[in-house]
Amino acid sequence: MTSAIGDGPAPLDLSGITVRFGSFTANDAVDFSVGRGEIHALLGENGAGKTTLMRVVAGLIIPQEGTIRIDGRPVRLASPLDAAAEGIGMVHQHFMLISTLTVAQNVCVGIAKAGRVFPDLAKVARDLEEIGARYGLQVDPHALVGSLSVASRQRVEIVKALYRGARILVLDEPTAVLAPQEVDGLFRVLRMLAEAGTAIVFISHKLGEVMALSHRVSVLRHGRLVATKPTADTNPAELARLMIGEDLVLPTVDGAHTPGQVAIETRGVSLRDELGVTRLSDVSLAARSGEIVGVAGVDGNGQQQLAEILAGLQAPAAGAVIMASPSGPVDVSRSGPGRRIALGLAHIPEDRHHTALVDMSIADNAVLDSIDRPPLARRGFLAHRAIRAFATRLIAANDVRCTGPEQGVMTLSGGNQQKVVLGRALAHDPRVIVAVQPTRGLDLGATAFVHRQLLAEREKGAAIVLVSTELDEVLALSDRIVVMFAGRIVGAMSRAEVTLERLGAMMTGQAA
Amino acid sequence: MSSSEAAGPSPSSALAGRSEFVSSLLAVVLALAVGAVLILAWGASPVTAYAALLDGAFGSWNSLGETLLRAIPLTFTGLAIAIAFRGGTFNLGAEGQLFLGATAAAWVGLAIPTLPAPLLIPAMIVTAAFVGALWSLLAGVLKLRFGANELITTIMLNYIAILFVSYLLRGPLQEAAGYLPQTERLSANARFPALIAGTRLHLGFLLALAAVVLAHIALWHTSWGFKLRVVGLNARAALNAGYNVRLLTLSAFVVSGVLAGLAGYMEVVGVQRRMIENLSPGFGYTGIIVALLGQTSPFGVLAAAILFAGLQVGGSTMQTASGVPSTLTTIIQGLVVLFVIGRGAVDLFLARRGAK
Amino acid sequence: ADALKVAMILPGPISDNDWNAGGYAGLEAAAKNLGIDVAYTENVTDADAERVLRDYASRGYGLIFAHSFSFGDAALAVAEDFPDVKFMAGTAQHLAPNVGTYDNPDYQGAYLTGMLSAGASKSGVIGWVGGNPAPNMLANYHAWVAGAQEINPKIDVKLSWLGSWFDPPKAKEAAIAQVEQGADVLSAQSVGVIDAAVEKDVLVIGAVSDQNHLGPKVVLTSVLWDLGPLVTDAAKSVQEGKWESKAWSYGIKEGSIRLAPFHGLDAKVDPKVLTAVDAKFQAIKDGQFVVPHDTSMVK
Amino acid sequence: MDPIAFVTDPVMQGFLQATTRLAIPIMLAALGGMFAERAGVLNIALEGMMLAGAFTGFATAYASGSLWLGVALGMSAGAVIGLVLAFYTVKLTSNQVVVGIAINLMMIGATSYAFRAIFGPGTDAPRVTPFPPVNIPILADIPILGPLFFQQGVLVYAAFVLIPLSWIVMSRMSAGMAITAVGEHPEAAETLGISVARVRTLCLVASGLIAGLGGAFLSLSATGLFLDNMTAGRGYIALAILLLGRRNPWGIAAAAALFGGADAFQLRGQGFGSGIPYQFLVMLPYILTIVVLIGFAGKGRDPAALGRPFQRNRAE
Ligand SMILES: Nc1ncnc2c1ncn2[C@@H]1O[C@H](COP(=O)(O)OP(=O)(O)OP(=O)(O)O)[C@@H](O)[C@H]1O
Ligand SMILES: Nc1ncnc2c1ncn2[C@@H]1O[C@H](COP(=O)(O)OP(=O)(O)OP(=O)(O)O)[C@@H](O)[C@H]1O
Ligand SMILES: [Mg+2]
Ligand SMILES: [Mg+2]
Repeated sequence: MTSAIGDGPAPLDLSGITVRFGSFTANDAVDFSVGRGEIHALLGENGAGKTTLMRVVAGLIIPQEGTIRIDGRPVRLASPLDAAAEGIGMVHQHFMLISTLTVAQNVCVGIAKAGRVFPDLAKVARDLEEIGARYGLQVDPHALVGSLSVASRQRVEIVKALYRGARILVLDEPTAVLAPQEVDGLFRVLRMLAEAGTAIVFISHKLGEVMALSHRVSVLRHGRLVATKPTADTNPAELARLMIGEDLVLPTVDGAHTPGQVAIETRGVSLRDELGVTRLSDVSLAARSGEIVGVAGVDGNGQQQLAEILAGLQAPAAGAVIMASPSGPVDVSRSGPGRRIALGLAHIPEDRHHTALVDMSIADNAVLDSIDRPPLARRGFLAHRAIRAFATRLIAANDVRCTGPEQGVMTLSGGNQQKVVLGRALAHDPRVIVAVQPTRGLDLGATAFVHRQLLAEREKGAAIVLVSTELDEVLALSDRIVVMFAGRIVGAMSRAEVTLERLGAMMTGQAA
Repeated sequence: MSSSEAAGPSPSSALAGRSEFVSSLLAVVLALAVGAVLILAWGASPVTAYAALLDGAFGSWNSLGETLLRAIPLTFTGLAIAIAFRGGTFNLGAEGQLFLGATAAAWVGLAIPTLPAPLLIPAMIVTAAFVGALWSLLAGVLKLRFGANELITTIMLNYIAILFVSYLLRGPLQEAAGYLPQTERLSANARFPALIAGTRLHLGFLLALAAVVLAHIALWHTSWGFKLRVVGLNARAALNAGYNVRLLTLSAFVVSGVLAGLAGYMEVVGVQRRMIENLSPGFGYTGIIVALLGQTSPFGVLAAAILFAGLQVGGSTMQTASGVPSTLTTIIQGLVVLFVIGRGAVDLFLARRGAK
Repeated sequence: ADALKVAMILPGPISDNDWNAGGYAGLEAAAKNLGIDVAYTENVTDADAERVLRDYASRGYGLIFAHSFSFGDAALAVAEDFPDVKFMAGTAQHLAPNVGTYDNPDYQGAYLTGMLSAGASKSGVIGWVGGNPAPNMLANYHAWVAGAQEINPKIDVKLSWLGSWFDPPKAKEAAIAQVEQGADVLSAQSVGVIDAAVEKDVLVIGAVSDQNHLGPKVVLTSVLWDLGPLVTDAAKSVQEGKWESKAWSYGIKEGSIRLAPFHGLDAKVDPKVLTAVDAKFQAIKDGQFVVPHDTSMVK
Repeated sequence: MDPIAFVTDPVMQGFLQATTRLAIPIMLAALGGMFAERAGVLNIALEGMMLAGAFTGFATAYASGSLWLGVALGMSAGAVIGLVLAFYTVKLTSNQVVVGIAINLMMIGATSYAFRAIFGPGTDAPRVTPFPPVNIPILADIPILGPLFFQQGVLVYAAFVLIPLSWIVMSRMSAGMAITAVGEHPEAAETLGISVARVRTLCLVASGLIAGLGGAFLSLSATGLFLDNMTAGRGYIALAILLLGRRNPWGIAAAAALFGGADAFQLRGQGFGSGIPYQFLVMLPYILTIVVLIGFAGKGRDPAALGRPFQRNRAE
């Protein structure tokens, strides 16, 4: 495949890039280049420095050392405008779109291409349609971005980069939010772009994708470049070893399935959002003690809402949520998280910063949902020593890398933050666990830890609802799998019945 | 997300810093330096003026008494706003709550004037607290039930409360002589005894100190305070942790209203001895600054209240002694706050120098 | 003893063209007349009054004016602790051995301008705009109405309160509203009213100082208030040890209240009314007529 | 007098005119606030900006004899406050509410101090002749609309022009898109090549210019004089108007008209001798604001980054 790479100086060539945040070195003398028409994959654990390196390319970070060459010319990229002028476009890990503007406005804001003062949006729309036709990237230029699906937003991001004249396209974990078919669609687009001469940097944690798509692959570890190889000359095992420096086996569920009583269930639950859009309709789902029910689906098909209804963050418009209790099943539809926690529910939310963590110390976060329980508090007064002891145990049990329980939780890395959330959720022997994207963005080591913990809880008899858009994760851990599409459960199958094709078809609404 | 949430009660970032005390002191010094330039521009001597200011604020038992007297309502309103802030709400309504609480207290004091002090005083305190809380709760209910931003409603409710009090003082509650917009004078058993003989400082100061200690304990040593702070920092995480967020938010409004109502009570029994139309020269608004300067921590509030009281009390002495308009102290108060917040500029400057 | 020093504390800014300006002018006049040291503090809130009074008393000021109806309690309280200092409390109700009271008897002048207003009004509607219903404001209003009714018993009087002392844009709007409701002569008790009269071309009565320069074609006259004689006399009596606690009322009789010149606008008033006003002025001066003093709230 | 007076009830006509006059300063301040909030900065300092505009405008006009120079410098004074606010909220990322309140406190003192320093502690307040009402030919004679819109001082016309102008800026121009981007998603704006700091600073300057105009309106058009604290809380009311108008120029104009109308109505209501204590009439606009806020709340949406300081992610 390397034949696709063009001749002449590389469109993008980085040498000796060093970025330091205070005393921490995020990129340490990294050399990296992409050829014309080349797809170059960038791999690395969480925090390895991939995003940082690409932010340098996008003009968002000025490195302390190193040279950037575009087509062989040394350049200084002091701002995103400089980068855009050099033909660099970036699709960020978190989308950089303004949801209250239309697609056309989003692509032309900040640049003068459609008019410096009064942008000609009709002309922008025509240009977008042309780009869409050429690469199969159809988007409605007049749609508000806020009303688009995740996959469409990603198309908008790519179209935006192309509209702004990108010859060098950087995509940071673009597949994390896509269904298999959508991933295929994206790959088609990327291959087409590469054939047209675009230089592409592709960041992913998924080795399969890297193997399938890229011409070359580079691996970063702790900010250093550890290898750059033609993809054809390597294999997933070697790449994994390069990334984490050791062989790693992800745990999977044993398959011996002895479920107990139903611990939590929804009956005919539906929900509308504040705009009146139906997000869930007639969802019935039950999880029994000792089983993991995987909820698969493309992001935005109601899994998030279902999880919030299970956790009590939202009340259903219709239907009921039932939890088991020592005195028989109770309807908890109208009660909030407090009552459910009392009945043994633990929630590992998708967005830990917004839903799980508070800008306080690790200790405070560790006791967040149990602060009223003795010995943490007595007669309404806090027992600081008990809280500290509890937190110290949690830190030890979950291998949270920190300076101590007094450290601010927001200064931890994402993986360690997730360990605090997980440790807290599992600390009180939950009978029901609702885990949403528990490993999103985590590296292989941290992912393995989380998976082991969930499996251990299953052994102890917890009923686990695992919502994930990572099919590998759902497949590895679930006793049963349900698939959601457009707010409905469109299919349910046991471990044995699953095939990737069937799953993919259900996730895109093509079959039931 | 409501804008007030966005405005981010993030006390740590608002005025954070390690050597807070030292740099706050520096900010005061800087503000005074700018004030000195303005005094010179006026044609007076900064030395004389500031000597008078210091003397007027802390120079004698009487000055000290006056400063601490002034600090009483500022401490209560400062605490009121600090607690609301900790709970994630911006209570700009302390002024109106103060007026209503004060009026209610005066009404009780006048309705049952013969009740012995040990019964009458608590009855007045409870009424002031209750009415202040009710008015504050109204803003809370408007927020939770209708999503009406409390930053706006509390300001509107201030106007309404103060006009309503004006009506009462010219109508049903007016003194029998029917002459001035004020109530009858309170009987002696409704008042507070003096704390330092020969000064106006009264028992209320001890109650203010008690309120500071109680607020500190409540915020940092009770599970209510813990949860309140969690709600203030991240309401969604609080909800997810099983807290009754609505109730906690309402409790922040209530406690805030109680404290603001007490501020009004203190002025009625300790200073005016009756309810008057212009009871407060903006204690509710100054309380906002006191709360934030005190980093929304109770002891910080106390220190900021005393600082501001000293500036205000000393400021008028400065005018009487040197002719410099006391509005200069308003400028200095504003500058103190701006310089305290502006400490970040120094760090920024040093960081840039260091990077070169 | 040392030379007498006189101080005054005022509730608002001395630039208000009104009550506070009048007090300040009186103080300055006394300073000039007697060559004594004076000092003042403006914008004193009720919460601060007692402290500022105490401050002056402890600084050796022998005579202190508490220039607000709402400073009465404060003056009484401080006076208890400083028996040798004399206090003058503006429109206070209660006196003490060292606390006297004084007022602005501009209601006496208001009676006269009420007569003039009714005499100059063609529509039979006149308007009065004030900040808040303080006692002196009410006295002024009632006397003005009484004077107007003496000329025209059927006179229709519009009254507006602003709910605040200093909000000129709003005062102007209130006055304009009255003009639109038919008023063609206004009494300006708040800054901004005269501007409305200029804009709407209706007559207006000024207050405290001659405000004709603010609207040469519309300010018919102003009720002048000169606190100078009172402050001077009070200070002199303290110097001479003859000061007594009483209600010091310096009105028309004492030359403290007068009407400003008409600046030629008297042509707009019925000559018979002008004569009647002159006669009334004389009668008040001679003590033959006592202007009713009514501070009740207007229903 | 006006020939239309015979066909249109003059009281009604006066009410409409007064509505406009009372609404304008608040509307201008709210319009200024709009630019700040749409860019994600909560501008509590509107009151201080207005006060600066009122004072500087007056002092300049008095000294120079030119009302227009007064307006220009009054607006500039507001802009300077906008810069101070920008320094704190953009550069130092301080809490936006705290800085705003501190600025307001300081401006009350500073304008009153400067007034005394410049004009002395005299008793006769200095004055200037304010902008007179100018009737727009033909248009002024239209019933209802004439008095409402076309028989006003020039600054009123300036305010009228600012509404469609602001609307065009926000919805048709690239500047408006950039402001929206910065207020909704500053990180994204930064990747698009928009400097969040520059946009926010410029918006705060614009905010100050317009709020300063609102202040200058009070001293140079509404009255022709300056008094301590003469804005009397209008900057805070503007915050409410801004919210009621959903941060949209037309909405702001409508909300300000509603408030001005309520105020004009209560001032007239007193004249009718209704027997209602005047305090309750004076309350009317505030009560109305709350009632409307309740009716509207939840339907409007705040800019996602409102009140959130933005720190550029740069390696030092
Ligand atoms: N602004 C910053 N200030 C300080 N440290 C930072 C900053 N941005 C990133 N880092 C640190 O730099 C390291 C590299 O971060 P980067 O985002 O490049 O990782 P990544 O390889 O993209 O990880 P992931 O796979 O989780 O996206 C991280 O450890 C992070 O702690
Ligand atoms: N602005 C910052 N200042 C200081 N440290 C930062 C900053 N931003 C990030 N970090 C550091 O970055 C680390 C977290 O990095 P990062 O957010 O890339 O983690 P992550 O694993 O990618 O998590 P996520 O899944 O949330 O993206 C922490 O160690 C934190 O200390
Ligand atoms: Mg990354
Ligand atoms: Mg990451």
